[in-house]
Amino acid sequence: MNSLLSLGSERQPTWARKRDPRLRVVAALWLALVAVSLSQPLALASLLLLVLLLAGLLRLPWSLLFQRLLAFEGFMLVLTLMLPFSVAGDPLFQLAGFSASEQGVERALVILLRANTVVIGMLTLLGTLEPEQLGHALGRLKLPDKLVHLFLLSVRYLFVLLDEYRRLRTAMRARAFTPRSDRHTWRSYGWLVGMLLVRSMERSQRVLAAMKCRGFHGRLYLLDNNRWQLTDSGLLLLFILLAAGPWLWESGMLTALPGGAIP
Amino acid sequence: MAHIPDGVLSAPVLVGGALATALAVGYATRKLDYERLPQAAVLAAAFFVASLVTVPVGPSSVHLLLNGLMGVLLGWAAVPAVLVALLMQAVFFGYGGLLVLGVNAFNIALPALLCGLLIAPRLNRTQGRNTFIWGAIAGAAGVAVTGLLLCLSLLLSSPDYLPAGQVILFTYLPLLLVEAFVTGATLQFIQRVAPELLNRGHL
Amino acid sequence: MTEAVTETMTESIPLLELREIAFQRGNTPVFSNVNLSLMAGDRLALVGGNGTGKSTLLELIVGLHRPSAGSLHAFGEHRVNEAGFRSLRARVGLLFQDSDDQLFCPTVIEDVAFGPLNLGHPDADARQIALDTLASLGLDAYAERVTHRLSGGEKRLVALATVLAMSPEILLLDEPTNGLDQEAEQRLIAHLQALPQTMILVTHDRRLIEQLANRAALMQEGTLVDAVIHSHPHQHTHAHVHIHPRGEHSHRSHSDPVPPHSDHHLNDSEA
Amino acid sequence: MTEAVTETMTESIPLLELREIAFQRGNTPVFSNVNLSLMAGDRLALVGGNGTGKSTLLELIVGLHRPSAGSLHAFGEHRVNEAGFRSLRARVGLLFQDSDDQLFCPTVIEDVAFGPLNLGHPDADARQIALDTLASLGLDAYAERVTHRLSGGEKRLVALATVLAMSPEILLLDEPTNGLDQEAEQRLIAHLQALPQTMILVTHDRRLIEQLANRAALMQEGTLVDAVIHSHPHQHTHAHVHIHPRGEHSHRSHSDPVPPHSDHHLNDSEA
Repeated sequence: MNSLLSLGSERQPTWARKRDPRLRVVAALWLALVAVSLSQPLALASLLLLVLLLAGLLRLPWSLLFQRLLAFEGFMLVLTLMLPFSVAGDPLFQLAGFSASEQGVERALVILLRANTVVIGMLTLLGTLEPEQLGHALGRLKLPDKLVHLFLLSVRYLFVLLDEYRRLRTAMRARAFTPRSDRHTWRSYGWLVGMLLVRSMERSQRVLAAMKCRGFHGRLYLLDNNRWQLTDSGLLLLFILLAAGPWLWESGMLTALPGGAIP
Repeated sequence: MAHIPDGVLSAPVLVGGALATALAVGYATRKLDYERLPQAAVLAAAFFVASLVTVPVGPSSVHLLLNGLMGVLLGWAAVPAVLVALLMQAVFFGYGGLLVLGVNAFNIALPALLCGLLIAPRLNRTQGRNTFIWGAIAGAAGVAVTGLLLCLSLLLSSPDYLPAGQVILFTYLPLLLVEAFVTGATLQFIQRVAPELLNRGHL
Repeated sequence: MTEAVTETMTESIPLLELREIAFQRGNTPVFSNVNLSLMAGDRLALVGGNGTGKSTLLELIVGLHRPSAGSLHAFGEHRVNEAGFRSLRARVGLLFQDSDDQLFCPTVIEDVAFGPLNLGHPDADARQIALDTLASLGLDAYAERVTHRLSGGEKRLVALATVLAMSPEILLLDEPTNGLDQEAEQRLIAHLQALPQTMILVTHDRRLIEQLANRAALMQEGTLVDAVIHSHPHQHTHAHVHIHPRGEHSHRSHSDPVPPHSDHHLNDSEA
Repeated sequence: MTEAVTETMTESIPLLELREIAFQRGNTPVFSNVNLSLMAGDRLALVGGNGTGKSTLLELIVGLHRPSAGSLHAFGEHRVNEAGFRSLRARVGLLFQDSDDQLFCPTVIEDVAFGPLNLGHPDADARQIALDTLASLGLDAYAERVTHRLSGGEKRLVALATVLAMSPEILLLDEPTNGLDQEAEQRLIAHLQALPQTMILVTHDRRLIEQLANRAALMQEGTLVDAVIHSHPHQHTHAHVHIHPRGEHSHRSHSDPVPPHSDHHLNDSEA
């Protein structure tokens, strides 16, 4: 059940687990920035390769990754399938009377590569964290305090509510409930959601009472063991440089360096 | 289908969405005091769980969005709650992306907020069938406005997305139907079981 | 010493038959080699320590989990897949340990009608079935009550009604008296005694077994052992706590053959 | 017959005193005319049926509800408003029935340090207090664990640690052993026995009362009745169920003074 969220933090090598989670947040943001600013398929492909290598290094469970990607590719398919036909340019092939352009195919390919690079990178770097670690990292990165605690409290009760939801669903199944495309099903789901919300509201009142019992007076705290170490700085620098490689190459700076001649 | 991945939208749209969301979240969190934090957090978690429900409709099935319901119950607090839920969905499920988080949050939170400001006050005074109807309107409006905003984000980025946007908007129709029905039933449930939940002058 | 071994022995085929059933959660084996034949009229008490998988076995019988080995036959049919279990669930009713897991509708009548609606009864019929079921449990007055606001004891009875409304032939009861006070417990037991259904009850409540069961099985060391149930008066010695209002205790003598236990509100079932 | 009535009688003023307290939920009266004096060293068992308002009374003592009548004095001061109760909450620790309500922080150490931080301890001190408290309960290894991954028994002990970290003088325990398996229950009881605090415990668990309480009060018919608790070995006669694997029963004789109860897995503690 817990694997619903975290993508196997236990499987990671020790050196990776010991890193400050802030490292991953910053790395993921950098990766997304680079990916979005690239526009050549080859440069993007090399960035994607780097991300896949990283996923292997962090022992991301491939089956889980593919499961996650499946849900994501539906949207990508709708988005990119049309592009070859809606982007004007040199005709490449014809389909049912519509002509696909070379530029359109390239745009679709670029978007597919970008989106997959960011998503796989995000799942690799952040999805393998415990949600609590991510919350701590966001707090240490000076995100607004209330937002960070809202995130942490949500994560905390997510698991409690998920259990409640699963038990209710099991009981519905035991009473011969089979979801269909009809009013009875939809109304039952509406009530199920309503019951979850009513119980959640009552729980939140008990949580607030528990907070007050322990002297709560409008402040929440973060206590974590995260220490930014030299290794973190080193790894971050390495990752920034590696990820910047495809971008430097695309903008022509990489070839410019050794030869000194700008084409 | 409400989550746009990274790499699709243009830079101005990304920056615009991020700015709008940051402003709205900033205002909403200032309104939300620490005493209300557990309530907003637990409800955000409940919405996250509810969004895992797969509802059959015709030959396929949809995941609930529930932003209309969220707005009605949480008001302004729905804005940070949506952001938190989207962050969890992005990082752990791979829905959407990182840089695009602001746009996605805006597309889902704005309709929630509209429902909270325009429909919630009416629900205070309704009963029975009318609660269902107003709930259904909130559910449908949440989905419809999100769909339109999503298409707008695509079109503002590039006019080439027009056909894709039309297809996506079309896939929103079954969700809109189910969401209206489910939200209506949920609000009717709450109105009968815990009406004090609808009386949210405090949020 | 009067020892009455109660065993139901009929020649007919069993309603339910588990053969060499095994189950594991993840990689942890919960139980294995479980064999069980349930005959019509059986009221089987399923006992055993915490965490031995008794509740899991009930859930497995209605197909909420799949066994890792073995076969399950019910009403003469081998049940393997979701379709097979779906038709089975209409005939085997499971009462959950926590009624809050089972009840999710706004009012009692809607909760009780949920099962019949799932079985395909039209709205009006389902409503009538629900009303009749409530009446049979003396809950007529509860039909329009908001389920969520009922007390623990009332919720348990309503949960029983939701199961009975589906006219099951077998009832699976998971700790039915758990969390109930003495009064609510006695009321529930009285209703259960009056029911004609074949039953499996998972419980630690000695009084419930005494008053309801006619067979027993013991979950022990990862498997189900057939057991004998016999009820007889006997004497034993143990440290015991009495709580009663101050001043009352002096009026009673503990040399009475049966000391007044009922006044301390700490009977076994509540503990 | 050995009857040892255990009562603590000290001349000092009570730590906690409720005078003619009444409470109503909406328009429904829950209890009234509740009088209670808690002296240092008392371990009061609060018993009574479901829904009689025992938990509510605990919540009222720490000011989570306000009484509709009567007065509450604690540590020599009359407590009326939020300010009064806020200072009281630092000295009276309430252990909630559901540990998930009480543990709202991401990690164990943050949860245990939350109270000390609110009492104004700097981060490092609060962390040290939390670590010491965890160590005193044998939970050293849990400090950096993520709360939601703990088992039910672990959560209950951590919840106890969060309360103890504030060094309360009185502990209010709401069904502390509820939902725990036997092993976790024994572990919790052992820790509670070792604590010096004055306690009020709401429970149905006979073993907990036997091993912990030295006073009792009974919530009955809408008010609190002072009660006497006495523990003594005694004999009584009642119908009894034995369950043991088939074939074994013939080897034993029930004329033994103490029949082999342990084999039937139906001892009182589990019930």
